Amino acid sequence: MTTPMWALIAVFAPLASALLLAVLAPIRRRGGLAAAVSITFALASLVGAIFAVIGTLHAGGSDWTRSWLASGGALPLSVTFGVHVDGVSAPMLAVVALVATCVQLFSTGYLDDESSASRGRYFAYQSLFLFSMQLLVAAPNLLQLFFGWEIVGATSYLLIGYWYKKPSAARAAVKAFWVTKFADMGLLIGLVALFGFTGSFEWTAQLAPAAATAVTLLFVLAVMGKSAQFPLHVWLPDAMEGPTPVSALLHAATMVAAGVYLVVRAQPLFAQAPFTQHFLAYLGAGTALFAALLALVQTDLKRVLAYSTCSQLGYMLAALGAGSAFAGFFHLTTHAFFKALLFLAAGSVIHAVGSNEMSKMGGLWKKMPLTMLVFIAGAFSLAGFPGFAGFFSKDLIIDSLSEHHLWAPYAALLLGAFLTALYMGRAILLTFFGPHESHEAEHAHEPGWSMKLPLIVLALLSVGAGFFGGDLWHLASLTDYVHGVYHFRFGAVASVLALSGFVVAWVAWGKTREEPALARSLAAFANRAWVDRLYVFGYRAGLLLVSDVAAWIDRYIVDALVNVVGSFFLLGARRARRLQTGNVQDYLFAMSLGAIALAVWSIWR
Amino acid sequence: MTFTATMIVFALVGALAFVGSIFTVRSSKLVHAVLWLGVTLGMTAILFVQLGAPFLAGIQLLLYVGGVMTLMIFGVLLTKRDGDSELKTEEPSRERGALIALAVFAVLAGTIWLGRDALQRTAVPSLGTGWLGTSLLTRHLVAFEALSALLLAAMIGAIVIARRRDPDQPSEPKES
Amino acid sequence: MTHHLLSLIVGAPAAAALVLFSVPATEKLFVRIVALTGALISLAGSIAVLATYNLSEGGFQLRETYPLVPRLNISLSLAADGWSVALLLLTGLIIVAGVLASWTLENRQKEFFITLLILVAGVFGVFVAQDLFVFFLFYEIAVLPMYLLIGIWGSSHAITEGGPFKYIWKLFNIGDKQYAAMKLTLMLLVGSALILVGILAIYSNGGHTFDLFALAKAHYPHHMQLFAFVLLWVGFGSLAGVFPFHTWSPDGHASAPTAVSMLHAGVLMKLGAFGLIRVGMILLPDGAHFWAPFVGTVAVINIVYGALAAMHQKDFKYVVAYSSVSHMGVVMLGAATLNVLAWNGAVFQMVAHGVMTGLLFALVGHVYERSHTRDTQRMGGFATVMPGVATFFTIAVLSSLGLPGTAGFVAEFLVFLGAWHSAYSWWAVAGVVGAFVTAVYVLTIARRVFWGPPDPVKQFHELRDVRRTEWGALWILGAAIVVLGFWPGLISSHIDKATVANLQQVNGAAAVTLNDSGHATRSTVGWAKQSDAHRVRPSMMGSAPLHPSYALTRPMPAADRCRSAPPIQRAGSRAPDATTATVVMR
Amino acid sequence: MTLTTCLILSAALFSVGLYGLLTRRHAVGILLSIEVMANAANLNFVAFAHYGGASWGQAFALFVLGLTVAEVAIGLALVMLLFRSHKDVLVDLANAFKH
Repeated sequence: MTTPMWALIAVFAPLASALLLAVLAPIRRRGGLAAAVSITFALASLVGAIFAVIGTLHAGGSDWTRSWLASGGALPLSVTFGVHVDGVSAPMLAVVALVATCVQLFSTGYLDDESSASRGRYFAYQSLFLFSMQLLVAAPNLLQLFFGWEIVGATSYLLIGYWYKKPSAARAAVKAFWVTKFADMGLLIGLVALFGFTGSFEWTAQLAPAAATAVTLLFVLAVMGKSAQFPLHVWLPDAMEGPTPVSALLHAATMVAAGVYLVVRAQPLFAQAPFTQHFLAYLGAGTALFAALLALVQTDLKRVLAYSTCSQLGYMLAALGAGSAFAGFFHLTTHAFFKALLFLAAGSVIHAVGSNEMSKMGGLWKKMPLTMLVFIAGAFSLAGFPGFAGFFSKDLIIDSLSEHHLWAPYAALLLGAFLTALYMGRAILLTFFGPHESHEAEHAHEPGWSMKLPLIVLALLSVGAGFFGGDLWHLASLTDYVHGVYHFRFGAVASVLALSGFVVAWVAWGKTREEPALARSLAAFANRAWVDRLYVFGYRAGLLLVSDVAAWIDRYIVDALVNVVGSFFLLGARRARRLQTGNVQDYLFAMSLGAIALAVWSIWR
Repeated sequence: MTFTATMIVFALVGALAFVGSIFTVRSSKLVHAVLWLGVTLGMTAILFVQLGAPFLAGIQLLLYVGGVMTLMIFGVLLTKRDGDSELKTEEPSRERGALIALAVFAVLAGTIWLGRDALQRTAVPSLGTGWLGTSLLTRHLVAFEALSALLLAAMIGAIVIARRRDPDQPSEPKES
Repeated sequence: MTHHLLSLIVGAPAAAALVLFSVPATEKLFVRIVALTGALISLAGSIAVLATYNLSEGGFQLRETYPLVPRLNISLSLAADGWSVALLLLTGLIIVAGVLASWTLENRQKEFFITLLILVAGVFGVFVAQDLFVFFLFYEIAVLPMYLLIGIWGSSHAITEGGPFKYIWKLFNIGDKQYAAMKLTLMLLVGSALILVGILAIYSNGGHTFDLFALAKAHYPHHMQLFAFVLLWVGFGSLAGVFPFHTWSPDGHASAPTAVSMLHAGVLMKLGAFGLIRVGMILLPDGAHFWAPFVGTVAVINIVYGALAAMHQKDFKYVVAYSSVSHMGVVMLGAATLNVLAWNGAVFQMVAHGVMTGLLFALVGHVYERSHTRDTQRMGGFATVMPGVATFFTIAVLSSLGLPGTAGFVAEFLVFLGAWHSAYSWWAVAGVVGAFVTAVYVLTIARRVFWGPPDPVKQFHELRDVRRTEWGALWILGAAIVVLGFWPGLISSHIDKATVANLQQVNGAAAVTLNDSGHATRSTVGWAKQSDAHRVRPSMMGSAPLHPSYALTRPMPAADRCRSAPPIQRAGSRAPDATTATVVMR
Repeated sequence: MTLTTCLILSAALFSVGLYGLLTRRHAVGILLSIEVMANAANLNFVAFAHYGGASWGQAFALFVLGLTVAEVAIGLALVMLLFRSHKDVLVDLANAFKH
């Protein structure tokens, strides 16, 4: 088996599972069987991905492509599909497959209240998601990437709307699709333009500077949507209406990271556009700070994590903006582990308590010690506690910004690091410590093994993955845009800030569950609603109004013309009808006249 | 131009035919009109003889004067209404009819007048009844057979149309 | 057998209709089976055509010619090229699905199937006719039965407007099936009349023959082309739903019975676009080039305006009907762009939209049949009671918004790629925006009807999901959407073959010269010339020249996408005297 | 007696028949007028056969005679029908097309 073959298994095993579940209703309707099928194929995908990584380590990158769509003539188009295995895609395949497997396993426990038919539906969606994500990751060109990009968007829509009987879930699903689809217009136009300029969909294409800036800025629009960057981040908090494992997989670990992955992948293009890179750095840093502030004032545990995801994606994009593709990519992988872990742990809590609100939790450390431990491990990793995985990758990002003298984003990210520790400290304290705030919290208990096992696996990775940075570097440097050597410097400032964040959190929420005055005023200011309202206003006053006008014009102007013409003939006919007396001799008279006229004309013409 | 006997006969017979036709279309009593039609048809038969078609003249007398006229008289008598009580319809305009008739005549006569040079022909000897019979059964056989089929169809059709409806069956709704 | 494949396809539905004439209407099952058999034979024939078409050879194949009126050079001449292959397949799929979807029709089913099958025979005929007269004949056969189908089997339960405009609705009987049928028939017949004039103009200027092949070789006077093209555009455009001649379409599709909506929106509207390309553009290249900017702009209006109008609709069927107007805009945009990619996209969109809208109408019809309402505001949570319908609706909706992995994406993407290469790149941008608007309204409608909580009135709790044969219809169309989305090569290579040949006809006829800097200019008059000479793209976007368009006869460096090939370096390949501005080629 | 005079006579008869056709109200009267017209046509045929050498003229006249007979049969049947439904035979009663 060659490396691309393993990668093909990684990509297409989930597709097989999705097809099986979609077509064979008997399997799908038996929820447990569906879960088994889905997890088996996810494991196959994981195995394929691991072998692809090993193959890449030994033999470097390789490809397997086939023609997908071609057209001839004077405008040749030749699109291929297949897998492109290199130091970036292979580890990413493995990360995605690993997290997905964990999440699917977790889901079997999490969703045990659901009817088996709807669980079957869930796992069909999950398999489809995994397939499309792997398709995106392994894409040999930007078009296939876009292909996967859009299907993950659609599966995200399906999974957010999984509990469609909840109106909020149905609405959130549509909202997520709208926002990302709006952003995807950028990617679509960008691709069309890229083809217009180069005749291909390669990320290695060479463009004129202006064209490169235009195309990459269009890509950035899509990235902003998919990776939930300000001001297109509004869908992500709402997406928490989906089941928590979905949030863990799609809206934290993998799908939202697709935007970052796109920028990593298209690094050769972005490198040609310095303006875009600067924009990206400021955008990422701004979002990192902004979302961290918002995370601080949430009362919903999942929303804390959602805003934290926005914030961390901002870190990655800032690093990419600084031109350090590896830092962003590294953080992408570690973030996938610890954020999935945090979400799953949160899911375990929510499963036990039956509510997302932190005000209903509290004191859970006695009831769910394992969950608490892994949650704290994830939080430390996220906050960049020295030695944990996030510490390594985040330091690399902050370093890369200082290297490139982007001081404003640098400062924002440092402040963000402090805030991260602060809000995670708050979340830990409010959730696991203090008194029980509800009846359910009093009777909470640890979940079963199907949920514990993924937690433990991910916790181990969240703690230890940082030490493999050098290996990842080794892999990633197989691509042509990761240069230099991996050097790790202990980021003292960031560490101190992170630690002080936890200390401040302890001071603020250690004894009381009351919000400090500062946080309350922040909440009042930064409540996400105002951005949302702006969009709602734009939708109602913009799109809906225009649509009403268009429909009105269609019915009462364009169509009215038709009706008026029709009526004209109808009325005319009503008059002309009087000519028809019904009397044979009148007709004869007319006939004779006609015959005479014809005869006269034919004789004397 | 000398007046021969043929010409005189022609003029007389033609005038009679014309007069007959006028009365056919103008006489207020239909029975009279039928009789006048008989006069017209009879005069035409004489003209046929003059034009070398004696067989046709015979047929004309037999078929028309004998058959058709009888039928017509039956028709007139059978449809005699119970007095002219309800004259709810308008009389067709005589002037309009006359105008059209005159116009048609003018056109026809004008055409004939324009083509009078081409019409300067001498009579050819008749080919005879035997020839006519032969040609009917050879050259015009298809048309002849079609005509016979037509006559049969007309006969059946006339019977079907004029047949009195079965009193059991409801007659079709009379609506206007 | 292959010698008569095309006449088999065209003849099978007609023969089935003939058989149905002699079947008593009380034998319901037999009637259905005969209708289905006719449809299935056509589908099988279409698949056989796909399989037997020799792709390496290209051109028109499976030719059959039977003299019809020798004195006027009219012959029943059938042949299939790549486009026909794709469109025959589409029609086959839709008619089979349509028969299955009307399996349980109660009212005069026999007569319904007879009319439907005659109509579909006409559709098949148009796609393979090689004689202009026969083409028109089939076209009319396809258009006329609509009047009966809508007038007799249609529905009049449109959600009418309230408020001050209620009066207008009443005055014209808008929403009534008679109104819809009459409007549709009259508008399309007026269109047909214009087409007839156009066809006669072509006939008399093209050497008094109806043979399309010979007509394509003929040379037509320039001004005649400009004039006749407009006639054909209006005529065929009426059927294709081109703004502003589209207004029959929402009313007609909304009032038509399920199978008819499927067939009409799915296939018949394509006849318009197909006719415009095959007769209008290929025979009258000057006219096509001259009017292309106008046609394309109107098409863009169609896309955006149709989508916006659809967004406003409260009536379920009207939403889908307006979406057809919008999607046909994509076809027309592709047609107007006059290059390989866009034409490929246009034909692909014909197929994609046909399948997708067929599926949508099947589902909408099913929902209407069960719930007896078309008011989306009264519906809600139907996914609970009819999960199958909801699933397939979602698939169709995703195709409609151009999601990759569905047929809709391939088509729209090709059209946008092509449109970017025209002189009017903003067409592509507007098209993308239209696709976004589509996403907004289709998702709204999907959420309003299918997702969300079940309705509180409990009026719709007893509705049933699709059953038995209806599954067949849904699976056929749903699978076609996904298969074509993942494997467009199934038909795209056929389409491409025909497109390249046809486009050569269009662009070869108009004089193309290369100027010194290597850019093509076209020596046609009017808008086209102006646009070539004066439309200059500012250097902001591309100091690298654009990808050469079709107009360039110079062979393109093969853009082979194997990974080892170096990326195409265009920045250095500029002609020495090219200024910073690049002439945009059409 | 020449071809021209024959034709003129025939035209006159025809016109008179037409006049009757346009002015008669009674259905049988209309039939009579038609007979006059057919007769005029026959006269033409025979005249041409006699002068022009159109040898088929007489055969044609024969056919016209046959046709007329058929027409009279059908026409009278219709008249009977009309009479039965309207109790009268004025043709302007039979104007169902108008309504």
